[in-house]
Amino acid sequence: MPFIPHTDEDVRAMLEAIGAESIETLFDEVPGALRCGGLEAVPPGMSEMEVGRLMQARAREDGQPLCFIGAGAYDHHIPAAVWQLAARGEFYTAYTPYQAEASQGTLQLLYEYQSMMTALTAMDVSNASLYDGASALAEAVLMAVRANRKSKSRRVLVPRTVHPAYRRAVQAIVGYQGIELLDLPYDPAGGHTDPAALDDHADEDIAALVIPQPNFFGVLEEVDVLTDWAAAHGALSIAVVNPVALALLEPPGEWGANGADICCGEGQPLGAPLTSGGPYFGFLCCRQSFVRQMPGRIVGRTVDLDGKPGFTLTLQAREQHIRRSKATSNICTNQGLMVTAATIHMALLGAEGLARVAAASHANTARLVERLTGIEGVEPSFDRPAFHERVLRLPAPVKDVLRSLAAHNVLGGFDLHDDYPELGDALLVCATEMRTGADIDIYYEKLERIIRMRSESRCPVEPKI
Amino acid sequence: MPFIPHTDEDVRAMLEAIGAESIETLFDEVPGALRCGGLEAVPPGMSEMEVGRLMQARAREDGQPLCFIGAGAYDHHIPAAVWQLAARGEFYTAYTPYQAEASQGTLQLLYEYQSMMTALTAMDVSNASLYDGASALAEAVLMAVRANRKSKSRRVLVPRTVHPAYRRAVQAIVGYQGIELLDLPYDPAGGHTDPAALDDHADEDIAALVIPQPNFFGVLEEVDVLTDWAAAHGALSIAVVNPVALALLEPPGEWGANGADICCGEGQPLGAPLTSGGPYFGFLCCRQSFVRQMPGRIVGRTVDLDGKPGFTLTLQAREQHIRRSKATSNICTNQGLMVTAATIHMALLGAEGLARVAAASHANTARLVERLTGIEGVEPSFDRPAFHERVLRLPAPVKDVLRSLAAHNVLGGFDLHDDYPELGDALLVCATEMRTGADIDIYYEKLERIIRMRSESRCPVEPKI
Amino acid sequence: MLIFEHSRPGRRATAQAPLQREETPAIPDAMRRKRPPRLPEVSEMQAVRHYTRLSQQNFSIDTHFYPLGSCTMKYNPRGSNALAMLPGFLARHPLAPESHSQGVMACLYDLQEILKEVTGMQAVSLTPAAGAQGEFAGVAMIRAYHDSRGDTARSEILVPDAAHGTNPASAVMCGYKVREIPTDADGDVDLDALEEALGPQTAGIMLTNPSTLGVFERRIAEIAQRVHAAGGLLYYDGANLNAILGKVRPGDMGFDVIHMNLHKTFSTPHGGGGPGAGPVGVSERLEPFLPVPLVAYDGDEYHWVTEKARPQSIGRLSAFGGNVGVLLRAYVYARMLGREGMSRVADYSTLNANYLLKRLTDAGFEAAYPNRRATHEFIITLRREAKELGVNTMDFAKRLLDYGMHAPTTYFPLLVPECLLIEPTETEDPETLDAFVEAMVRIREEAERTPDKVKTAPHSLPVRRLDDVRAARELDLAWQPSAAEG
Amino acid sequence: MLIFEHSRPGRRATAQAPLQREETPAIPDAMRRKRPPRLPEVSEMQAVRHYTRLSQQNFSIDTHFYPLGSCTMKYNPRGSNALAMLPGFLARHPLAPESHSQGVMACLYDLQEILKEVTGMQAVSLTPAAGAQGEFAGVAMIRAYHDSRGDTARSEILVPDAAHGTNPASAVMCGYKVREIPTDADGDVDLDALEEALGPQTAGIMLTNPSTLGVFERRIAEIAQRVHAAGGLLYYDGANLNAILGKVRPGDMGFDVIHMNLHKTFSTPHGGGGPGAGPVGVSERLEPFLPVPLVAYDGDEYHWVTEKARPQSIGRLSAFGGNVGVLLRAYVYARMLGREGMSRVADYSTLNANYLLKRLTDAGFEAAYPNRRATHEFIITLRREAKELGVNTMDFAKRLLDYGMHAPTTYFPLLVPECLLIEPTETEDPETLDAFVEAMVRIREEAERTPDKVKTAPHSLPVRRLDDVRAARELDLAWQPSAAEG
Ligand SMILES: Cc1ncc(COP(=O)(O)O)c(C=O)c1O
Ligand SMILES: Cc1ncc(COP(=O)(O)O)c(C=O)c1O
Repeated sequence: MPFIPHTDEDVRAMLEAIGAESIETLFDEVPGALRCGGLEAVPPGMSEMEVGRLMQARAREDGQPLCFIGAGAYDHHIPAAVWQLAARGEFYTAYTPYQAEASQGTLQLLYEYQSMMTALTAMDVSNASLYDGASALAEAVLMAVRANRKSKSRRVLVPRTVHPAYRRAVQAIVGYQGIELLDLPYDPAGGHTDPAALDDHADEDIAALVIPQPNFFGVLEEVDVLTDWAAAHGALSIAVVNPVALALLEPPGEWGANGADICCGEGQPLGAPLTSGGPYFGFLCCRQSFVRQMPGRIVGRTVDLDGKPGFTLTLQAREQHIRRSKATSNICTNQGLMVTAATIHMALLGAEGLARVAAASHANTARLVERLTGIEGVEPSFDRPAFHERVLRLPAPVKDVLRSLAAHNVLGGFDLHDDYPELGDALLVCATEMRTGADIDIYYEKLERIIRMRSESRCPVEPKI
Repeated sequence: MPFIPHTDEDVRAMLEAIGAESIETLFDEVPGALRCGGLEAVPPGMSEMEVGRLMQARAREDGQPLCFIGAGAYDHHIPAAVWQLAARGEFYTAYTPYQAEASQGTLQLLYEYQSMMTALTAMDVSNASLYDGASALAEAVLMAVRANRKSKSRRVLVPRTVHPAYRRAVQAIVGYQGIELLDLPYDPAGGHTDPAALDDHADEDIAALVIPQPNFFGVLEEVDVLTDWAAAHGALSIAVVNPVALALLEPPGEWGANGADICCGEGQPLGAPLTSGGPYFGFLCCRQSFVRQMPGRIVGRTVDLDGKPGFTLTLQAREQHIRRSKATSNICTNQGLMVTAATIHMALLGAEGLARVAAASHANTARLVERLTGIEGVEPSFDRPAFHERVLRLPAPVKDVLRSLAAHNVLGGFDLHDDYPELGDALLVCATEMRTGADIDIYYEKLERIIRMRSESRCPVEPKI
Repeated sequence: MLIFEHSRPGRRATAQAPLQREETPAIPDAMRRKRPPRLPEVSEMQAVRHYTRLSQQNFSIDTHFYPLGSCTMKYNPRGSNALAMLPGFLARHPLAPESHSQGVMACLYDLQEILKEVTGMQAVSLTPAAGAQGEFAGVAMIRAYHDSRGDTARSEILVPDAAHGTNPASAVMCGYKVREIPTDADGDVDLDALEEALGPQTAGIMLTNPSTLGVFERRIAEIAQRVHAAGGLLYYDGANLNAILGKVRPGDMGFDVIHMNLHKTFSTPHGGGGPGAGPVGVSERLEPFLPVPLVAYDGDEYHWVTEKARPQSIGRLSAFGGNVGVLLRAYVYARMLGREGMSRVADYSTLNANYLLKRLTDAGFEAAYPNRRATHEFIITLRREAKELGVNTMDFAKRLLDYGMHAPTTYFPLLVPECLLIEPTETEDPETLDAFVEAMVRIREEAERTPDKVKTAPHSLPVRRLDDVRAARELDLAWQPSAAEG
Repeated sequence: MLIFEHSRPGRRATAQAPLQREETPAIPDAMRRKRPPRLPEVSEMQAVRHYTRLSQQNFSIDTHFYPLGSCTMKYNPRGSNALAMLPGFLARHPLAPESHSQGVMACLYDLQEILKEVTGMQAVSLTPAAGAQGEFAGVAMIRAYHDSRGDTARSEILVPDAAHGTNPASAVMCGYKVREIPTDADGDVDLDALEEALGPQTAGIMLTNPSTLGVFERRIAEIAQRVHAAGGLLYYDGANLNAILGKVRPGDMGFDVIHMNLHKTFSTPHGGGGPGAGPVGVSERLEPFLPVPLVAYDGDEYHWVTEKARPQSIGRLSAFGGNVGVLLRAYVYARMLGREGMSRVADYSTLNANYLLKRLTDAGFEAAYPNRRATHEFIITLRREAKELGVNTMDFAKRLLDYGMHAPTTYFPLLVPECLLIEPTETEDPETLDAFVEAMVRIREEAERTPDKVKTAPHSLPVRRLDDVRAARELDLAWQPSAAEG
């Protein structure tokens, strides 16, 4: 019996101690009519070796394509130490540190994490993680609406330059609480939120303004102006940032005159592998004054009976297990292990290492764009400065081009057509520090050929894979 | 500076404390004429990411062929837990447990290992590892010559059924000490050492007789007869065994009337990955009375100042760091981490698990042989019972056949031609529990086609890879 | 010592970032940060040593008995970890095309099918990231269902008073009011109170069965029938599925929607607080509302099912498809258990719980529901010890740590005073259970003879008892460099 | 508790072996074992928990300062581990054809080239499994060389009295007699004694430089010249290569043959006692004798060089090619360091050693060679403390463990009384070195005030001081079931 230690003799002795005839007897309170059959649709058990064979075959099946997709998940180098440490049993198989004295490892690490995130964002406090970037933004929106004493409204301004999947998730999560999300348009030339677009809302009661940096197009927003607008109009500002970009960019805590109020984002670039989209983690920071409105776990430093410093979960009165229907959120299990990895990742990279990763990703994307725009008909869609993603306009339907590229094992980027039809044949590309010059050359050659053959109106061979 | 923590300020302060002007000053005792240049042939440093890219490409380059080679290294399932535990920093980065109190983890584990090996072999004592199976046999031979009080000779009988690489390594290692290794022939029908062959040596003074089980051909030897012969002729018996086979086979400690005197072998099948031949580990067990002649580390259980049980290296007076030129061996660093893995491996498998692995490997090889001998001209070379390897005679030069198979990503076995030319076109094959029926079918199909096309005298296409 | 305290300006783990810093002239100065963030500056070895040593300060499944009730802290197979971390799985971008995703999609599809079978539900979505997100999704589907029928007056979700805090919190996030239903003396839902609460305003009820009181709700069929009769739907909180896996299925009990905690029943690791995975399963009428993405199979290839094919979906709960790495671990576990392994989970977790309950009550501890079978967990109350000896449940819990055992869940559910909710799980051996009983007995003896020893426990851990009040009052939530360090 | 004590008949980690036991009718009964071996019978979790907890009882580089002289206990990059464990490398059978081995052979070839360059030797064989096997191979090549010239009367190897025990032991394994050469007061070889020892019987000399006394042999050129003049060859024990990497090369010093300890200088892990790798490098005249296999490159493909191409080879030292997994780790390390990183190793290991020596002597400890620079390691002698306070080196060593530091090497080399051989390595930060000095000073204070505390140390480890004498006298080398258990 895999994972069950009981011997026949154990079972006999235990049943005798209980005074039950059989294990079956222990289920005598379950109405017989409800008992289920043999779960025929579940395949029979396998040994680890057999499952291993299956999983290896499946993992191989998807190949190792050359990836130029970003769009919210980024292929950065993760030091080997990160997961060799995070997978240590003591981190991997512990739970939420309810018994603080027996969980100082996790708790101190979380305190260090909070300290690193506040350093990176220049915010006062951080929680210990949320599910992912999108749900973190949803929680930030809920938190802003709760925390904003100046506004009675439940209206939140969300630029269209915010990741479309984030906007959808926020809508799904906050929609039932009567919160209204209002689109803010972007400047078609710059790809950034035109501060002038805010004029339309100057006289409205707005609870919060979301400010992405960089935005979904990779473009850098005018964060100072936007932050100041929010402050001036009684709205809280919610920064949504890429944590790696913050190694180079002005941190939300220093945006505008007084900084952003809340800051959230996707933690994946800090040591989480791509893994098909998760597990990642959402981070959330805010001003000290809003700490009691925060969702999620928070760790504090305190002292023990001897006055020795130690760490514990704190401000639990915000949470569902104490506050139940009045909690700041329903979150319970969060993404602890990912935060463990992120903390080790940040310790290994440091500010300089993170800045080099950011700079290399920026430079690589610039190289990629330069190379690809050398192809007839390929042009950058926007003219404003960007971080490590760029939108390119192609002379052919993006969907077709991506399919052709994929047939050559190149994942060419994210097709913007469904979310931004107004941009035409627009493709979002990204080259992190992991892509080499040779990789970029391969992309160039494939794309050049595909576009050339299309324009010569002969379809390139597209093997079905 | 990778792996060096010093800041400029650290260096300044340290040099000041030392009273040296520069680090260079610290090398002032090295004659200037001897100082070397810039090591131009060493490539410039790389980041972990860059080396990772290189190593991944190289690891991929060698493909994932279907492997039917055994010949001393066996592809068994290794539970995932084994290396996740063995790679824990506390095991991975400790050294020989010279400070016993700070090394109880390693020491207790080694004691458990010794206990498991004595259980498996039915011998009295075990050391804590040697380099590999071949060098363990060399040490066993040296030990036997030292330990044998009844014999003055330095002659050791070594059946030709012992792994040829072992015989070569033993010769290389013991040759300088005047030890003479005498071949014992094998029975051409059975593939085992014919006990009658010993008659030639009945009147000689022989220090030891080596007895492989199973032998290099996979064939089971008449170990009881051989062991008793040695005992009757004043020679010590040295068993060379496959530890997985021992889950099914009579253990050396019970061979013949009184058991073998010394037992050694290759530990790789107990949790070491194939890894191109190493690191593996050699094991060595013996009768209690020979323990002071053993080479290598030995761990003993003792008590601490409070009478609490604990573990420590013992009988160190045998070893080079105490006994120097009179030591039982020059070995110092052994294969500790492999033993760590093997111990965890054996704990996870247990006697029943190991027996299942052995039985499945035996049965798979039987299936393979049955399948392949269905091909015209393919026949088993020997008629005696075997463990999980078999010799097949092919109707074509083995070298050519193996090359053709490899071109189809099948590694068909080990070519016996160089070591046993008298066997003709003989191939040693092995199918552990890791090979499936489908794998065996693939081998069959490829081999059948290669042989058929050869006999139709058309060479199959052999893509160069 | 904090990692920040190992930091020195200019120290670095050089191998871990590009060897040079590239120029970034395209980024305007005004948008750059003025000072680098104050992250630690340490060498690679310092980081490795620091976090290795920190890890050793944790209790965990891999090191300690961890009978934390309602959390199902069972062995997390190392094989699940290894196989979910295969390079091909780790490297897949969430937006990779289906052509390059068939392997991982096959695993997800299979897992959907397995979860459908073991829960008796019609369809499953794997996307929720944890139990609470599954609850949110489930209640949102209830709401979407009522809304889709124009049945918009239903404003209340019923929740038993013993329910986990996430239940009411999730209901509120879906815009519902929460109404608590009391529990009767034997731990079952108070049927009269339920009857009274039901009405046209009832959107549904959230139940855990077995409940968080560690007993099986025997009248579940009747409850289902009454709630349905009132037009409400039944939500099943699957946190306790471990108790009934392969024995009885939420779908067969009459539930319309459920979430499962794969980090409990399917043994994915708890990771010091996550990540988990909280897939939701639904009956036929809720299927259109499932959160996306789902995986479909056309007999030849796997496809993503998105909003396009499911216009009534409650939508997406995260940017991508959920905690795929966790789902893969659960999948490996499910395949290793197989059909026959499922009910063994329930068998042996139930055996362990009943054995431990019996041994504890034999030793004089008080069961909260003495007339009931334990399920996979059970409650004892230390109210007598608290009253007579002045040593409360928290003291027992802390002292257990000194005996090398993680404490059971304390003071939950809230309605049983001085309670310990104890869940040994099926992966523990009886010797360990016996050792737990012995520790409890010895602690009670200590409480009689040297109560201070218990009240000031733990004594053998990296820290002694921590001052929680101070933690909340004098908030210290992030390291600040001392003035000297600037 | 031993793993055997967790065992119960019939308990198993079922997922780890084939689910059924196959029949094996072909194996005759007489050849079968009668009783199954008494291996532990435990569940998967029991094994994981047991070995996780055992591991925590070790000091290691990843947890503690470990200044074990002559052992070069420096940080073992985790990247080396990860990249050597890539599935493609792990799965390669040692007898796989060259067509399926080009990737790994490329790494081995590159490593040969790097080691040639850093040692200044003509050719390198990677096959020896550890330093001692490298020594054996090296001395065997010396012997093969003399033999090949018919120069068979050479019967002696000279070894300084400070040498590591493996040196004389290896020489003896090659059939040589060993003659010890004394050391002068400054730690150099006594040249007069050397001159006297040299003669037609001299096969060669084995030297470590810097020596195990932690000083650089300044007259190495002269020694080389004299030994060569006498017809002997020079063997370099590369255990201390860390001190001179990129600064001075054994080949340039005049050595004919060397071994390197990759588990020291090239930072592969020590693994609780191994595995290591002890490649040998030779000058031109010894090249024909190198142990096989070697890797050659023809500009297009890599090939194995075996006995066939090298008929004069001393042969094979193991069944296959040596510890390839260790070699891959060393290769990754070498590539990360690169050209410029090599001499940094010597720079910073020397800086750390000299700093620590200075701070310790400033604090009143006695250097064994006060007139000499420390190399990457150095010796202090506690003879004064032993005499005046009755607290000896072993007591200091054990007490250091309580301070959370592994002890330096004790009582080696044998010729310095009450010595500690201290090797901090380049990967330690100065704060750690300062903490070591502070611990030593405090231990000395304790030795003055409460000597018993030091003499009975350690006090804070899983066990207190162990009885070594009893261990050797009442041998208990394997667990036996008690009579009751049968
Ligand atoms: C009964 C019950 N319901 C719901 C949850 C919430 O699950 P999660 O922590 O995965 O969000 C838990 C887990 O803690 C639980 O025990
Ligand atoms: C000076 C010296 N020579 C030789 C050796 C032997 O090396 P190994 O332990 O790898 O066999 C050592 C290592 O312990 C050593 O320190």
